Amino acid sequence: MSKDTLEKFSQEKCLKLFYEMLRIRRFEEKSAELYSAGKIRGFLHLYNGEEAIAVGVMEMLRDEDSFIGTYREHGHALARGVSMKSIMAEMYGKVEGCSRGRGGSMHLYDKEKKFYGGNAIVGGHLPLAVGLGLADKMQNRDVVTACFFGDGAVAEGEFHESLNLAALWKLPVLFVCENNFYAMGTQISREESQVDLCAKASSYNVKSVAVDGMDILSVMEETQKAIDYITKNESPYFLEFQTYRFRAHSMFDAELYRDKKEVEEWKKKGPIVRFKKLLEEQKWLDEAKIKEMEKKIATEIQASIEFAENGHWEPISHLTKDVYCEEM
Amino acid sequence: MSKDTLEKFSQEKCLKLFYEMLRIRRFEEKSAELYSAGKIRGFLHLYNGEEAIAVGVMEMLRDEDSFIGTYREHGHALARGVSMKSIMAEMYGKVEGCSRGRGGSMHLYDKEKKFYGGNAIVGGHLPLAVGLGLADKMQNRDVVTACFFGDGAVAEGEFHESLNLAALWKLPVLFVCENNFYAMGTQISREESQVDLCAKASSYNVKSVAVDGMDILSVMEETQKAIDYITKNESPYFLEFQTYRFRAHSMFDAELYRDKKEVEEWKKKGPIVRFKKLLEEQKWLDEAKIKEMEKKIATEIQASIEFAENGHWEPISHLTKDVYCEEM
Amino acid sequence: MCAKKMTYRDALKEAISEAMRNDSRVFLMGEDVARYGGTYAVTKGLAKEFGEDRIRDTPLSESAFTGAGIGAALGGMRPIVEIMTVNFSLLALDQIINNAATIRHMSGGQFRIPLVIRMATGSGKQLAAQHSHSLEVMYAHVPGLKVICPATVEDARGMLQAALDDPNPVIMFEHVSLYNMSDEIEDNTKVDLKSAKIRRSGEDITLITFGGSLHKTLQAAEELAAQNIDCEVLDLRSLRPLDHDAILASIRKTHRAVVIEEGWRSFGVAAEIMALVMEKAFYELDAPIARACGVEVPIPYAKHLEDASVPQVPDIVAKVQEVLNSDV
Amino acid sequence: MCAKKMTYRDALKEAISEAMRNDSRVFLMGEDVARYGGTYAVTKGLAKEFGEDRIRDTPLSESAFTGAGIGAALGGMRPIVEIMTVNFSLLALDQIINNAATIRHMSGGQFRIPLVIRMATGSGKQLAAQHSHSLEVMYAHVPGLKVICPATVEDARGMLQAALDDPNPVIMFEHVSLYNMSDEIEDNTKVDLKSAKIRRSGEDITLITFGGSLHKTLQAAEELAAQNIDCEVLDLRSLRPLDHDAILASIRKTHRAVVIEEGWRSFGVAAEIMALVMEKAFYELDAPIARACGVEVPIPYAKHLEDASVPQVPDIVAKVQEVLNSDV
Ligand SMILES: Cc1ncc(C[n+]2csc(CCOP(=O)(O)OP(=O)(O)O)c2C)c(N)n1
Ligand SMILES: Cc1ncc(C[n+]2csc(CCOP(=O)(O)OP(=O)(O)O)c2C)c(N)n1
Ligand SMILES: [Mg+2]
Ligand SMILES: [Mg+2]
Repeated sequence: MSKDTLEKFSQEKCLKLFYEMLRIRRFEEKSAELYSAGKIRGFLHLYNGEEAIAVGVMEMLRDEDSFIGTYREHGHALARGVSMKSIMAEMYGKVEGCSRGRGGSMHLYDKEKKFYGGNAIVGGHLPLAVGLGLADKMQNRDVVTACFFGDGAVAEGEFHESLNLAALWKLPVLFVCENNFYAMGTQISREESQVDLCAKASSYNVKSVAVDGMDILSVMEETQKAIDYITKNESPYFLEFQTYRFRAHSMFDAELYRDKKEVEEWKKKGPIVRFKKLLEEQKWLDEAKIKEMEKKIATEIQASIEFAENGHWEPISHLTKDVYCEEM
Repeated sequence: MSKDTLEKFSQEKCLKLFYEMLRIRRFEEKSAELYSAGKIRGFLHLYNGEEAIAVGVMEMLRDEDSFIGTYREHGHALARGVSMKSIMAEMYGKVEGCSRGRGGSMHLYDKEKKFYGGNAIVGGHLPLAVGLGLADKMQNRDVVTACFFGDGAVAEGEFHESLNLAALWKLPVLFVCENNFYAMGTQISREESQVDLCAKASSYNVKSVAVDGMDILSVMEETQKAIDYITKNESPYFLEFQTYRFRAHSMFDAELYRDKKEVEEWKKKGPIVRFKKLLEEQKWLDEAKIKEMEKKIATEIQASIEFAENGHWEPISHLTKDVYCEEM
Repeated sequence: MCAKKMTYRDALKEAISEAMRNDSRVFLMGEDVARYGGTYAVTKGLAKEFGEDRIRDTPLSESAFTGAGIGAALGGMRPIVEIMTVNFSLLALDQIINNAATIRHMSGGQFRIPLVIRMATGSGKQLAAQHSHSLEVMYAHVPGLKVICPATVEDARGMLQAALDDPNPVIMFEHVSLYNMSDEIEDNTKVDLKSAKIRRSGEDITLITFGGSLHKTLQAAEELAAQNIDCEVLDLRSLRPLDHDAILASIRKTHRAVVIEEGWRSFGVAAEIMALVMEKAFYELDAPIARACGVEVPIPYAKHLEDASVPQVPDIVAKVQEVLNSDV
Repeated sequence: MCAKKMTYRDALKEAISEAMRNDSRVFLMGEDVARYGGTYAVTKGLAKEFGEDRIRDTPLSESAFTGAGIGAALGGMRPIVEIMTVNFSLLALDQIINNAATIRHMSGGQFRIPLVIRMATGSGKQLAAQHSHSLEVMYAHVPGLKVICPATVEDARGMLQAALDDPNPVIMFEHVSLYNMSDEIEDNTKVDLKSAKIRRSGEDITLITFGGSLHKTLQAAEELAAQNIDCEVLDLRSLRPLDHDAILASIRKTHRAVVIEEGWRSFGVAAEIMALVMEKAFYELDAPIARACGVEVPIPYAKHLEDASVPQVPDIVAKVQEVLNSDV
């Protein structure tokens, strides 16, 4: 993370990026609280520590680009501009939620934003991304589909099949691996015989690069390169963002498998503290500005909670609505 | 295929190898005839052209080693010493068959010979090989499991998952890819974004080497190296044998997808003609010896047919026997 | 209207090519559908007319290409995915159940998945246990899918047309024994995806069946007619939705029934029909409904054992006689 | 004999550790079973006693590690494979159906596969459509497998013990609502894998159920007792084999029944029970058997919708009343 790169972006843009990361962080913290309070239920997977990836990638994607992700997708939805209210309402299970309360935290969707969902079968959405890319290619649309997934997904057969298909058919898919070095309690070296994930992607002849996922400027730069490459070469691209999840895997995880010290070390390298430091050195950011941001975020979060609290339960008589699509 | 290598082996051994390849070839030719005559039914996948692999690998495997293969496995069974009679009877569907007539051509099994079957789900037996290796490792047995599969299987998710598991757990599995450049009608370049299959295997940190699978001496040499490596390093190994199938994929295949010329070119490089030439140059083999071999083979095949013809149909009352195992 | 004679295979081909001519969003993918001409030759010649982009050969990766079909449908295409046989479709079942069947409902109705997945099913070709099963019931169990089993040439075309017009994922089963069957059919016949059809009207007993068993059932009905037993034969055509009205109407007329299917007996299709009638027309029954189903065994290779594994004409005749004799 | 109180979770753990102490061939593998302590904490602490070789964390690759379990069983081990939930088991279904269930029969009885596959099933934790389903019936349909659903603490231990003593592949379903349930159980209780059990004796009607629904059913029976309706509650325990005798004996006693299950209604477990009774005890029925099953919908996240998706106590009570009122 260097000043040189920083200077490629305006102060305004940088503050916006910082704001977006902070906004996700605070949203996640509040979600954890609401989980403890019993307002949010089911599985809740928080994004703390990984904010630079969603914010950085979304910043570079164009409105016409599609994306799809995992159950750890609040950050992506927020960064893309899915309304916080509809996300919160979704986690409350209200009909005003972005999936009408049927999906919950793991299954946010937003067709308008071209968000094809939070998916909760690890690896299961990679073939969908391939299909979205295929549809774009066959319809001659200049669209990239970004597909987010974790290091754990790389071990699944669907990773293998999907990368091969995307490369073979030269599809405009951006594979974004959020490598936080753990799949639940399994450290990557106990999950992968080859921990260099780019070497894996290369074995399909997919261009790939490993990036410091804690550095939002690198995330953006490399994402831009990837999108340019995809567009120019009509080929997929694999980005490995190295990052870390600061919190437990889900709200059920006692974190027996890793050292508190390891977590603390990573926190020092967190995307928000590092970017904050850089912006402060640049004199683009100060405590007053942060305070103002915090206030704005708190207000937005509060409004989203009120929206969710005031939301409605879908009538039980609608339970089987939309199992099928009635008209073409 | 060089004289130097040849000299590492005795004349006797070389004649035996030649004999084994010829035996498989003649057996396959007869099987095709019997298929046309309606004696053999279902799917029949012939091994013509690929004989050097089964014969060479089996020559190096020790009695205690296990193996498992695909539906194209007559050659492996014969080379391992599964009785030709029981194979023929199996293809006739008789109870004297090596699978009691329940498996047919695609599902030869022989527990005595540690043959865990012909499997007809492409890629589906790779996890079984991993498990066999795991059992050997956990029971401290000095055993290698050889797993034969085609280039087509490499695209399946189970290839990916199995290679990763075998490498991660350091299991004594010899992955033998019989790359005949086609999966049914699909040429490898239309199946794999990366056609260098060793590059794929390497991406799991599995040691791998590509070998001329039409050269039985190379097959043996490389197999021996692989077994030594597996035993010494307690690690899997990947052998890619490049070969060609001289006949159609199965008896239903009209071969619309490849040129007759291509087939003819490969036939010139066939494992039997080439080895014959070398042995003749060495003066180890002549027409008289070949004639003698042919006669012996013809006699054995004829005996196997008689055995099969005289075999019995399993009584229908036994149909559901062995769906479950009754005692421990 | 004008009638023409064609095979089941050609009826499918006609539906596909017509749809492809009329709608550029329709395309077909699967293993060996283009250059090889299709395992069961349904797509033979189509690549020539439509190109290899729209008749698209896939690698052996059932999960990814089925998932890509789902993704392409999400992306606005109207894909037809061909999976060689239902046995291999197990590799794609995660995609079909966890994605195709759920995404619409789980997203609160935002997305539609207009996808047709075709696969061969059933026994009769001595292909043994990994190629011969009838797993239709597994799909019929899943809300979010439509499941159809055309048993006639007219339905092969008409139901595939209707499936291509449907905005939901439709799983279509083609019994391997039907492809060569030929019949004269009218132009412009319309079929829906929910109506069962009476194939033979009768007074004494209703024979309920679908797919490959229809023709054996009709033959049994002929034989029974010679014994003065007047059978009504009801072809279910669609398993999901199941045409309750047609089943109940026929039961109210004949008061007796036998259900015939190739699938394994326990927890099979027949059980649902019997349960339905018990719930809705219990007091209409003059005798308990009987079922003639597949024997609970992995289907063996040997012809006599394979034949004994699934209901044949004499089994159906015997079941009918049994039911008629059990009358109170 | 001495009794002790323990949870369902600990009962499973006891069966596992006992078997591992007594038999060095027993080992357990699955995702996050060792370091994380098991998703549902069943294996917590076991790695400490038995080491990470025998309590073996696997990568995310359901197909390969399940297949490796089958292979290890072929190789003489007695593996326990833990798949986190039945929803993910679809990724391993090819291995289970095409290999585990067929190899013994297809090889003419040469091999045995003493394998236990454990998985969580069911809803109630607001985990939405990709984590909440009950797909037991898909497994129950398959010959070659045994399928068990222990519903009590005693059965958790006893049936797992029996499964570990069985030479066949056994699929064991653990309903997520049961893990925390605790009960006093005797030492040395023996359970087999084929007998259903009467959990409450009664005269008026039989409630047939299994797994997580047992406790709701017992509660409904209590409520009905207050209305002077005397229910017999039959816990199936095993779905394959299904205890025909126990079902029929109870029907012959009460002449009425309701079947309760969480799985989707059509083509579910209940249908088979109804079909069986129709075949074997039709004339014993005083009223049609009714079923209280899961609604045909991908299970939604919101609590009220999730609850409405599966039968609850009032639904069971209502069904019983309905059946009793429908008496002729
Ligand atoms: C097919 C499948 N297997 C197992 C699980 C349970 N599970 C949920 S998340 C997870 C770990 C995934 O790790 P990774 O892909 O690295 O993503 P992260 O959670 O670290 O973001 C597991 C094992 C699942 N949801 N799907
Ligand atoms: C999972 C699965 N998909 C498809 C098939 C149909 N099929 C049988 S063999 C084959 C080609 C396999 O090619 P390869 O692995 O190269 O082996 P080869 O036949 O060339 O020896 C296909 C597609 C199958 N048996 N299993
Ligand atoms: Mg991770
Ligand atoms: Mg091949």
